[in-house]
Amino acid sequence: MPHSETLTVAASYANALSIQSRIELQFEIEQFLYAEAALIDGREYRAWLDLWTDDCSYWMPIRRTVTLSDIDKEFTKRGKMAFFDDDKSSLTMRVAKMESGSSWSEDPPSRTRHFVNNVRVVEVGGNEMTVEVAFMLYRTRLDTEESTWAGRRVDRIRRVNGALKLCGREIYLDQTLIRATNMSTLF
Amino acid sequence: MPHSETLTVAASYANALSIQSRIELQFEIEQFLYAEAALIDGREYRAWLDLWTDDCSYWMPIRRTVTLSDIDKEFTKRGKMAFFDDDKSSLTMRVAKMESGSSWSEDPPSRTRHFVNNVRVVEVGGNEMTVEVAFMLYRTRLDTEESTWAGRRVDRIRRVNGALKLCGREIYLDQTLIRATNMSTLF
Amino acid sequence: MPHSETLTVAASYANALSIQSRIELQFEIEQFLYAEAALIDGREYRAWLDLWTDDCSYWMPIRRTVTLSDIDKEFTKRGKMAFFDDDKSSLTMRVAKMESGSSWSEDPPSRTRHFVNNVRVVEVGGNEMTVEVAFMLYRTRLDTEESTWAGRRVDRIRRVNGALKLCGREIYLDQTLIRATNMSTLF
Amino acid sequence: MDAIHEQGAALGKSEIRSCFDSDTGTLDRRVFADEDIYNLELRNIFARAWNFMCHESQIPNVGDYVINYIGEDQVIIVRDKQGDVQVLLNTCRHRGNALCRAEQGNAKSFVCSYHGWNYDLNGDLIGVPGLTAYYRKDIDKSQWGLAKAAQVDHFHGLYFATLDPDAPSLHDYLGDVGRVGLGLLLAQGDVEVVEGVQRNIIDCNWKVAVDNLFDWYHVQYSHASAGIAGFMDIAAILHPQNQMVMLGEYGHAISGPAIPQDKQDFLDGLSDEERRALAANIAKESKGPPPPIRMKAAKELLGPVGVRSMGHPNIFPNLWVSTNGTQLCLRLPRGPFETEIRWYTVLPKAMPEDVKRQAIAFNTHLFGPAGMLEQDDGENWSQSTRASRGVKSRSYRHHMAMGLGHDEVMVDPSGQSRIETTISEHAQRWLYRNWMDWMAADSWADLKEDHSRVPEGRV
Amino acid sequence: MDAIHEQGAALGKSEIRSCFDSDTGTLDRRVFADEDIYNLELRNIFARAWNFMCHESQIPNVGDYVINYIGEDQVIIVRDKQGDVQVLLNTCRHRGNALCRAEQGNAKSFVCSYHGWNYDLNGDLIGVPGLTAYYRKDIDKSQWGLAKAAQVDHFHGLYFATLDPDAPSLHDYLGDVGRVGLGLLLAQGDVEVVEGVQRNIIDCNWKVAVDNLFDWYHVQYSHASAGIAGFMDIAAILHPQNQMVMLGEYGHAISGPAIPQDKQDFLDGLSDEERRALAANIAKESKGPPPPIRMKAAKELLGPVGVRSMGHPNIFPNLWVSTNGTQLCLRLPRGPFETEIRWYTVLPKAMPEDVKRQAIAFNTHLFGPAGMLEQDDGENWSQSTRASRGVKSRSYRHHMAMGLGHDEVMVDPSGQSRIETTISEHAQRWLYRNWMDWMAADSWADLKEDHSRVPEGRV
Amino acid sequence: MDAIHEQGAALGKSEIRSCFDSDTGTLDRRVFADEDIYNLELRNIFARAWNFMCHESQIPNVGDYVINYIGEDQVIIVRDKQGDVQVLLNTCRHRGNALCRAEQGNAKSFVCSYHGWNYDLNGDLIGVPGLTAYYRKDIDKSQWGLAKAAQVDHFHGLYFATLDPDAPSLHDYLGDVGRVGLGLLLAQGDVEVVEGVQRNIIDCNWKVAVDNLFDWYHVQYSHASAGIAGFMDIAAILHPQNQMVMLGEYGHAISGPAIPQDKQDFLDGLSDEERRALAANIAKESKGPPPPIRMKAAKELLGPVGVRSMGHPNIFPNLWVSTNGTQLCLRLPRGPFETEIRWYTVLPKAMPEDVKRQAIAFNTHLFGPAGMLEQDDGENWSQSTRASRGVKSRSYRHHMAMGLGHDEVMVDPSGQSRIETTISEHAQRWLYRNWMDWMAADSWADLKEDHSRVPEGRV
Ligand code: FES
Ligand code: FES
Ligand code: FES
Ligand SMILES: [Fe+3]
Ligand SMILES: [Fe+3]
Ligand SMILES: [Fe+3]
Repeated sequence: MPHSETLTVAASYANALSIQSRIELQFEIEQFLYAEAALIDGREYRAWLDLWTDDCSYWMPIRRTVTLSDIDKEFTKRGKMAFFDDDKSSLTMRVAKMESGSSWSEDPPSRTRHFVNNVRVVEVGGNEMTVEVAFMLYRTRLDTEESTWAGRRVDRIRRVNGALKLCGREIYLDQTLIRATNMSTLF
Repeated sequence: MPHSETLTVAASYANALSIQSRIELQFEIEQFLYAEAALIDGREYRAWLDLWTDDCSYWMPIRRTVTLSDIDKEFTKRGKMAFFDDDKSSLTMRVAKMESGSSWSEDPPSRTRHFVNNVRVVEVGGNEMTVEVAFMLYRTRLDTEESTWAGRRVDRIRRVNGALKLCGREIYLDQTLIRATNMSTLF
Repeated sequence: MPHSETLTVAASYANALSIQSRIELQFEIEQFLYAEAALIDGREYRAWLDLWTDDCSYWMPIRRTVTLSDIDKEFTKRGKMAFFDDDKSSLTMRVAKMESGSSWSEDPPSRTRHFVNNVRVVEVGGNEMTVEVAFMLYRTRLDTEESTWAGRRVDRIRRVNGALKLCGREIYLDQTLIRATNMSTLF
Repeated sequence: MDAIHEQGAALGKSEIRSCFDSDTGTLDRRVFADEDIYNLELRNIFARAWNFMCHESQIPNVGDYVINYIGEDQVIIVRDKQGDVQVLLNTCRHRGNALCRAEQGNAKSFVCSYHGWNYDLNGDLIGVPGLTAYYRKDIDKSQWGLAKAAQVDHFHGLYFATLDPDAPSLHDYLGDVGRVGLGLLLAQGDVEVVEGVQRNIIDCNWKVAVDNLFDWYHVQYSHASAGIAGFMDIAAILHPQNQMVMLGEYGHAISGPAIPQDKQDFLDGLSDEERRALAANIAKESKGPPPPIRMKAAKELLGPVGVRSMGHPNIFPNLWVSTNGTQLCLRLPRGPFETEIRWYTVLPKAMPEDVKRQAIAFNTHLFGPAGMLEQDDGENWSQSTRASRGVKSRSYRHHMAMGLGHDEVMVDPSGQSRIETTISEHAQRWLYRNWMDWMAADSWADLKEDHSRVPEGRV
Repeated sequence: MDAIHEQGAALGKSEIRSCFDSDTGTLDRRVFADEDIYNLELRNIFARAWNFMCHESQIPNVGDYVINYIGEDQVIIVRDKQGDVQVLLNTCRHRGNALCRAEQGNAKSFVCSYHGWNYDLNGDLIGVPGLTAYYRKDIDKSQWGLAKAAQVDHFHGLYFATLDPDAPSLHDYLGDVGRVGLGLLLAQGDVEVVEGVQRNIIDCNWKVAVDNLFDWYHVQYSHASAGIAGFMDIAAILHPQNQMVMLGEYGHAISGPAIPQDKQDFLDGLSDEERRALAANIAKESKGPPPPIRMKAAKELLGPVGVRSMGHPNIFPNLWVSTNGTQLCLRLPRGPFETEIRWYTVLPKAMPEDVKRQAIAFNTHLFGPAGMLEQDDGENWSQSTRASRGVKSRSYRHHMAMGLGHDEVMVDPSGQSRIETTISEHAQRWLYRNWMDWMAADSWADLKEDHSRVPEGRV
Repeated sequence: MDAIHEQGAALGKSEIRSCFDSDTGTLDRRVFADEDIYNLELRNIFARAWNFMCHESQIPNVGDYVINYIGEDQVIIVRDKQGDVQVLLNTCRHRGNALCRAEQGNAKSFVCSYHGWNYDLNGDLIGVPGLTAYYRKDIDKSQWGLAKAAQVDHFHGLYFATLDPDAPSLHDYLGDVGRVGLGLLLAQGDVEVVEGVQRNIIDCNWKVAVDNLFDWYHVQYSHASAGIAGFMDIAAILHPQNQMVMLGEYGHAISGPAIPQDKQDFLDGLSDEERRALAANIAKESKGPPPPIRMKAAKELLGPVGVRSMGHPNIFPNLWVSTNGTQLCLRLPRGPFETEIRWYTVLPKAMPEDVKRQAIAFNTHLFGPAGMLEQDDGENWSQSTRASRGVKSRSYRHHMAMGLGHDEVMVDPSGQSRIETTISEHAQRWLYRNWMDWMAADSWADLKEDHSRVPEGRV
């Protein structure tokens, strides 16, 4: 969603709901996203996977350093090359990889910390909503390897028999050139 | 506001309002500040500018490394040299600069991420309130330029016909020697 | 508390309380932890100390880089070596040290910023609760010294005649080899 | 930083010639961890070689440009007003400022953000503010255009450039093996680069990454988890019984699986339609995109031996043709201890959209920092590089003798020669043998004179 | 790190003398990207020159101190008990620990945090714990005081220091041009430094920042956005028809706009009151603070030529007098690839409070990392520095020939000489010519003997 | 990075011999800030010396391993299937990859994550994938086992290793003083390492940290705040009237408080029970853990002089026995400007649980990055190191003359010699004198021949 609409949308949806409901929704979503982050950082990948719907999409396009005149080319589009372009089955493969006992990039495992900030519910429609987050993922490995990834995340959250599930995640990383040996972690 | 009073004030104002109202206010302010951050990170500078009152002040004093015996000299005072000492007209100039088409420091544009943390309403009086925030601003440029600025922010927020506006911002950066080629971004 | 139980516990306790009470509790705890952080960052160590109960424990075990097969050895256990293993009296000593006028490691004082993120109340029992936090502590000193410490914090909070107090803190740092000259700051 | 030999000792040719021992197949670790060797590599290898710049499809229109590197020299590759591709050093002739800071884009001309000197897309200096008023017309614009690569040429749209005017033509530089290597990418007809180059930094020496591309040996162990996870059948891609190595002058090589002669003979009998049908069928069963069964025309391009290759070519020094000819991987030196990795996906224009989408998804998940395979490579490479620095560790030479002395070079009537063998390290040995030639040469003249000839007989 | 010439090759004088070519006005980029050249700069330039320390108003009281640098040597500038200003190396004579870690403050004495050695404000060692018990009185305190700068002196309260006892006096070092340069700051009477020094690190070579201060050419393009945004009228500040350059011995120079002779004659006719009135009027229209119309006394200080200068002086090597004489900018080397920038605002004590506030606000927004102008400089400088490293890029010399051979040095009856011209690069050329003199000299004696004389006639 | 002497100038022995002046007790700061000196230290000191590896209790079971360093060479210390302790370079002989990435653990064998070569716990190469199929059996596994330390030995369970086959035996290397130094840790009987090694990086030269361990002088001032805070009685631990220094061949030394002879005589008269009772009583009053009153057996181990020592031993080059023999501190070089600090707590197995817990808590709060004492050391050390770099600052030699020429070496009938004195710097001088011997020696043969003999008479 283009930022320009951010405020308006937020506003419009604000009118739709009472502040009371919005606060409850905000609380519920924040706690859900915090718990989700804790599962990754706690290396509970299988439990994390269960938070995703079967039709989910998990996508991190490639960002490029471009001039303002080419700003529309800053991110690659759907269907083009990306860093992540996963569905449930490929996410499952990533988790299976980490459980395989021979996933060297994660053994010894990374120490990750997911910071979920500036949580904004920007759209509520039916049983789905769109949530924007400013995230920081801090990772250390071995004695000295240190990586920081920050960016904007757009999550699609769906209510499935009362419980919240993730059905979509778009990860707009700030880095163009990835300053790390790998991205063997989950965002 | 000196920290020493932080708790007391917070407490005293707590008594003034019901927890219900405080929660609603907190929610409203957090969402406002998150949306504001998203506008900068989304490069919607003009829309961001509209969040500021005409009589606003935007100030970042210079911090110095001093001993405890000189701690009162840690920050420069109003009217002395600073990094930012803006009013609405100079903020407008900064935005105009970025829109000018020849603002080389921001073309290619920076990728910024504003983390608005530890939001505390420390004072409520009439239609204005004071909000303290622990912020982190993470910026990347080109392939390898990376800057992190953290500090304490004291925002003055005013309610103008129902809507929230920013009428003041004091940015107390943690760095003394700025470790960056420039600060061409908004805080 | 092992992460695996995180969700379940959170859930179970969720059932115990109305969403209304949970929101109020969340608000109260967040504001308390934010204010606590502000006291450290504002160098109000004495006031900070008052937030701790006399029977408190403040513990940072040593983390080690281990393989998945030795993951149970990642952190040292209680009673073994640690970075911090403090009670009220040793915390008091740390504060007294900083007030001593000859605590060279903190004169000139560090500039610290505590980011309290992903706050999750994971347990409520009687007048005590357990709160998990993803924290980042950013410190600068002199012109160029810069340290970032991130990790998971498990706080025990107790209600004492209406007011919240800290009775326990476990700090699970992400780093194994500490990349800093010292840890003369409070976490 | 660790200095391997005494600080400032000049780097003698004998010292260089001692780095790799062809008889025992062992390599001195200093080649991975020495500032002087690295600086010499920039001068003697990267500044002399033909370096990959881009594919024409990345810059289709006048003014389209991408940024790339020749060693650590940043260059602009741009399509000028004549439609020609120019390779210009990205540094203003006035005070050195970078003309382009974006990594790609479209420009009418290159205006410097410092003083506004304006360069035409072909590098000509066309505008100098204050030419009359300040310079009193006293500057010969023709002498101050952007610096250009000494030679620029392309092979079927794949652009290369060299900074050395004495370098042989691209065609001669590539030789048959280099052309076959690139040919694997072109064997399905005209290609285009898919939007999005994956780029990341691995803290390893660039050669560790390069010799790994020939390394079919590490796949089974390093990437076992990708197999267990069900991403691909690791064992199935190795074909240890049918490996083929082709060695080319100046260090090019191709190593990996090959189509057995009998299977190739069978394929040669099929029409293009029959081949497509076959591929479609196989695709149904297999995971991943359809197998790159080549069309009749491919044999022209690749020759009777090359057409059988399913291996990994390296265009010396640092361009890997990968993923059954659907990806290019460039390894750019960033000091002795860091390498920038770039992944390009290159697909036949004619490829059906749905197949394309499948191939893109597969490539996205295969390599790159988050790839199911590549995420396990980086730390092995960085640890290998790191262990080249310890006072004692660096004294132990790498073992690179797999298959040494056990194989035979076969020469085809067509003149194409190859080694038919199992998984081996012939290509890695060839890489470092040629690396020594390049490093010890004083000039292209010298190198042309004195470089390893493609081996014959026992190897 | 990139080594330009072969590792460890000694840096010969001829090599240094080849860096800048005065005839063609071209500069070898290696001067920006060579570890050896940088280390030699620390020894031959910074350790010999008079370096700016502070203004007396920064340390008004006994015990007041600020930290500054001479090259990379950290020094304490402190007012001692006699009220004299001392410049002391900030390193304990016992085990080298830093005495002061704060960047400014007030001290009764300097007590080392390691073992408690105590130094008087003048550097004398006055306290040694355990002198009797542990040292058995066997230490000659008089020999172990803090190391001091070899010479300390001030020009109207602007303090400078040199580490070289053989350096000429500050007065002779500055010469007429250096004194005029500083004079621009003093021409309005006694000054004081406003609280708050803006400091930031730019990843550029220090000389790139220094030659930029003479660079009136970049303003129109680099800083166009400040004009468009309405911050200032960029075109109006250039005065291309009235530029004047003054060149001084040892590399000092002033370059930029000048008051036309006729306008100056008119001003000379006005009383101080009339001048103030005039300034006030102009201030009304213009944005920014009132123009620095000088009082009668200024002519004494600056001389008939200097009084006309509105340009940018550099006190060699690295002190820029800027913003119409209301700011000082210091460029401190931090390795070949980084520079610490320091901005001081210096205003006449007599300036009315409201005007002061206006000037402070203007200066805050002008330069410094967030300045409307300076934010656009940093990346140009860092990219220029960066492009001095590539094997090929560094082989292209900077063009610095603007106006070369087109102007005339005019000597005033007073003896002050200058070049009246348009925007030019005479001052930059002078900078690098003198840089070579300093770098090639073995000592001050050598430098006094053998340095470029101020040119006469055609330049 | 700052180069002290001219880039690339070979480091002559006379240059090394000039670094420390035993007559005046002054030290050239270059030893802390010179790349070449640092690289030579790795070769001439760390690669030759016996380096501390671990205590047997850290790896009780077969397959238990910990990672440590010899200089910057990473080693695996592992208990093999015979129960012997092996010290193996943590780098695969195939392509150099690290076998272990964890800092501790248990392994059945070491399988390399790159190609799966498999090494037995004793370093033997026992598995090579594709040995037959790819290598055609043509690799002599016996030649490609992991590289081992040249010698491994232990002193009462404290394991050491050297990379130099010509090094003397551990027993001879330690000599009496080294053995007494380690003995202080063992004087209470069998010991074990408590879980958890505190590790952090201090940006100082490793020698600054090492000479500080003898530095009883800094305690009172650097650590004053710990006293004020009530953590410990700083003054009480110094015993300036009863300091004793023991100097050993090859640079070992012990310096610090000693039990006065008369008090020792009294203790010698007590039975072990009486000693324990005494300790318990003292513990009641004092903060901190009970005093390390030694049992009868200690005298055997330490000798009549050593048994009196309560000081700080350094086992050359970098192992400190600390905290009344309950901690070991290792200082690992990480380039000239960084040091990794490791703190081990080592307690007698026989120590009662409650006393143990008390000792562990005390040690946790004492040293380490958050320690009440050590947090004040780091910045002093980093600032001392930093000030060794400035062109001028580095020209001032450190003062290390405390007590020089005022004391007498006394030789005990047992042959143990010591200096009985007050707080002094005899040990620091001994450290740097021996450092020069090591640095100037071409080999162990050379060093054995030509190293400082333990002084006699006046010192
Ligand atoms: S540097 Fe490019 S125009 Fe001056
Ligand atoms: S270093 Fe300053 S007193 Fe010892
Ligand atoms: S590097 Fe260890 S098996 Fe190849
Ligand atoms: Fe691989
Ligand atoms: Fe500028
Ligand atoms: Fe200490």
